[in-house]
Amino acid sequence: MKKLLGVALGVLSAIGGFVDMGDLVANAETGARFNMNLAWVVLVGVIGIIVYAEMSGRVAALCGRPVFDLVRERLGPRFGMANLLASFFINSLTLTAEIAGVALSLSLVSSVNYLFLIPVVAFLVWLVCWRMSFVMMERIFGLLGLCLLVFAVTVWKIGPDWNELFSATTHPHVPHSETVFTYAYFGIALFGAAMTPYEVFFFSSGAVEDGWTKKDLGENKINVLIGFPLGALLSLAIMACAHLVLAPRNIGVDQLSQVALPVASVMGRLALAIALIGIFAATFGAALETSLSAGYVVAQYLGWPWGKHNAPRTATRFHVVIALAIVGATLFGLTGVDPVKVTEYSIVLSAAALPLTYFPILVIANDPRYVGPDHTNGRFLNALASVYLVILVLVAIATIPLMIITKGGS
Amino acid sequence: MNVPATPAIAGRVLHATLDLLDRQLRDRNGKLCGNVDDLEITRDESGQMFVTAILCGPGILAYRMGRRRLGRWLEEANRRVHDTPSHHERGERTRIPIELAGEIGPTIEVAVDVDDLASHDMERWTLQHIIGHIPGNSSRAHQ
Amino acid sequence: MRISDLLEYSVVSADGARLGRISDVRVIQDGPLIGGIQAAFRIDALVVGRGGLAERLGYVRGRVEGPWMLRVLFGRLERRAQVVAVADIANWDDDTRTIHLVADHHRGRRTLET
Amino acid sequence: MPLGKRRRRLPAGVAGVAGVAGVVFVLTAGALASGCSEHSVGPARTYDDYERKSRTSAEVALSAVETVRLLAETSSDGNAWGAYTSVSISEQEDTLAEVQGDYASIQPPDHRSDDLRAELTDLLSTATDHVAAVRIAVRRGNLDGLEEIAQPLIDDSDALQQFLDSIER
Repeated sequence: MKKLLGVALGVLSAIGGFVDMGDLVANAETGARFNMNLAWVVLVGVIGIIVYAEMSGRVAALCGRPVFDLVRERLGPRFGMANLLASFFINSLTLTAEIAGVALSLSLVSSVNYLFLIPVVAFLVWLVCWRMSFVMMERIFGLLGLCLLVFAVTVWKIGPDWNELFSATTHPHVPHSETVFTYAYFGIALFGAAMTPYEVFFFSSGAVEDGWTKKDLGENKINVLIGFPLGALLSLAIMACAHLVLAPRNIGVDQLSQVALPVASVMGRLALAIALIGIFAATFGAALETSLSAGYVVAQYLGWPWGKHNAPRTATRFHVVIALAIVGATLFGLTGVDPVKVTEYSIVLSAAALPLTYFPILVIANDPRYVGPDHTNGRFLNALASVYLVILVLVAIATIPLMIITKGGS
Repeated sequence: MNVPATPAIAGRVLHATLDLLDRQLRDRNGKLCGNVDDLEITRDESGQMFVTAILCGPGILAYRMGRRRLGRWLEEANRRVHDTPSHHERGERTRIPIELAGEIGPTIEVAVDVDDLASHDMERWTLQHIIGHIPGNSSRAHQ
Repeated sequence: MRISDLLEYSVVSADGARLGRISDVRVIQDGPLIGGIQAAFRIDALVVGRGGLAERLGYVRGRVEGPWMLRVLFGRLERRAQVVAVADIANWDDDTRTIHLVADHHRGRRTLET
Repeated sequence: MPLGKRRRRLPAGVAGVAGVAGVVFVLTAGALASGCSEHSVGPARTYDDYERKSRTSAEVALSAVETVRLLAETSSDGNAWGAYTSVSISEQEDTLAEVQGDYASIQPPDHRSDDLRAELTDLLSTATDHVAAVRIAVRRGNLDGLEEIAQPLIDDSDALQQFLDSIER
């Protein structure tokens, strides 16, 4: 029973880890602009994160090494350092977006300007990183994140033509009002949101925090195989809501409040409240994950003691890096940059950096000295992972030119 | 007397950059205590070469990454600040004799104390000047 | 000397041909007993190649199993590296950071696989 | 030892990543700092260029107008509370004001553009007035009557749509 509970909670945290500010914004935005013509990207993305998160969790369980340790061991200290700087920068942008997302969701219930809420949210994020246990944190925000299911209920309540939804997903085309370039750019944004690198930094470090061993390999599989697809389902529901309610009215999404608007207009006040709780939990959970990830990547690159399973006084530099990342993100957020824009840039840049993170994971998951001869990747998994590695590299190459051609998707 | 956790297998073959460099180090109490930032190589008169020590610390990493002058300066500064007589007995604080290495795997266990290593200085400084002043620093979060 | 210094040395054969730069060293733990506990870590051979990612990943030396695509690509690149026995070193030139080999360094030819 | 003098050449991979990272950093920082957004505008040199910018501005305005309409409707049906409606409407009002300001600052390149400018400027300012009226009502707590007050926005929306159709032709 207790074991079952553990699995259920792991699944919840996987959902929480999948849906964040980036997914909320990217899915609603593309649903409103491209209808369901980019839904397939979410599916491609979720398979990718399943494949690579499983590997990172397995490696962490078998040899206790999380992702950023492997990055330095496989790529060397210089290349590893370049990777560290890029990852830290992108992670900080994501953290800014998540903190702003929490503040925005709170402003929608309090009418306080979100800029005033940013420092408060940042302090709370820091406090949770400082005090709350890892397990507790996963449970609370994973569970509350389930409130996002209200988006799926909304789609069901609208009662759309399911055949039409399905065929748009399987037979996508570029809408008349868009160009191939904007289509590709938003495709990359969705892909980046689905496979954001902090998800594996956090997932693999979390495996070490939770003290996973060989016995937990089953739990690892269940977590990624149930948790991430459920997360993808939520993403698609958000996209479908925007497609069904916002697109027919020519509404484009440029505010977080618009993401929840379909739920309110179709389902009413209570549903709106549930959606906002879900958005709050997803962004707050992601703010915690990105704050911790800032500490994880630096500490793991340099070999410092890290983790919430230690008291802060036995992982001091780790906690200082977390605090600095939060302060940096807060100051950046307070300059009044558009949170939705920051989110877009963070997921697109994530897409550009994907191979840096995922390549070392793939190599190590095949290295018997790390995972033992019985737990290296099977043929099928390797074939799939290789296909994804090619996709990741192509996406990374295409990202920056597309960003320039489309002027950031306009 | 420093005794490694597990006796090493005689005659085993390792590749220095593949199996040793950049690996995570754990001290005798299982604490994370830095990475293998560099290795010391000793050449004897007969031309034989041996890996004689694991080197670890901020100056060492800077040196390895091509910042030779900065690396040496950092090492020298660290030595001046910390090399008390008791440390003399152990040699430098950035050097772990290879015979103290126990298990060599994804993690390398070394029979030293994390507090005797230069890689831990900033950790202590941070504790004394920052983390130590924040309430709740010593409690492990409740499960 | 540190290994980061050693990795800057080029290796030149007796007839003046440049074999490449040292990218790894093979260590065999069969030296005299040190500290009364374990055998010394004797350096047996130098891996000489062009450097680069392939020689860091260790598809051949570390027997990394897959995936096929990477094993073929990086395995092939890694196999271009040569293994030179330490015993075949004739002399060291620290100014130009070059290691000169004896004339018949091919005699005890070693391979990357161990 | 001459070791310090000869700096090791960076492997190509590192230089590449560092270079790309640098470029990306500058691009992002620049884009975010300049407030580069979907409705950002630069100089227009030709009529086509001006027309394209007019279209983008009209699209963003249409989205804002429709969002406010939907919010008003939702609110009148009792499906949202005051804070949500009020904050969301203010956001759209800001967007509209921004579009209006940006559009006004583009220099029309020729006489044909003047007509376009006159038409859209007019539409934008009427829409802004109507949205402001909705915002004022919501701040006064008149949530139930919002749909009524948002009525004029239907015409604004139609007019913007027509404007878009006319240049889409």
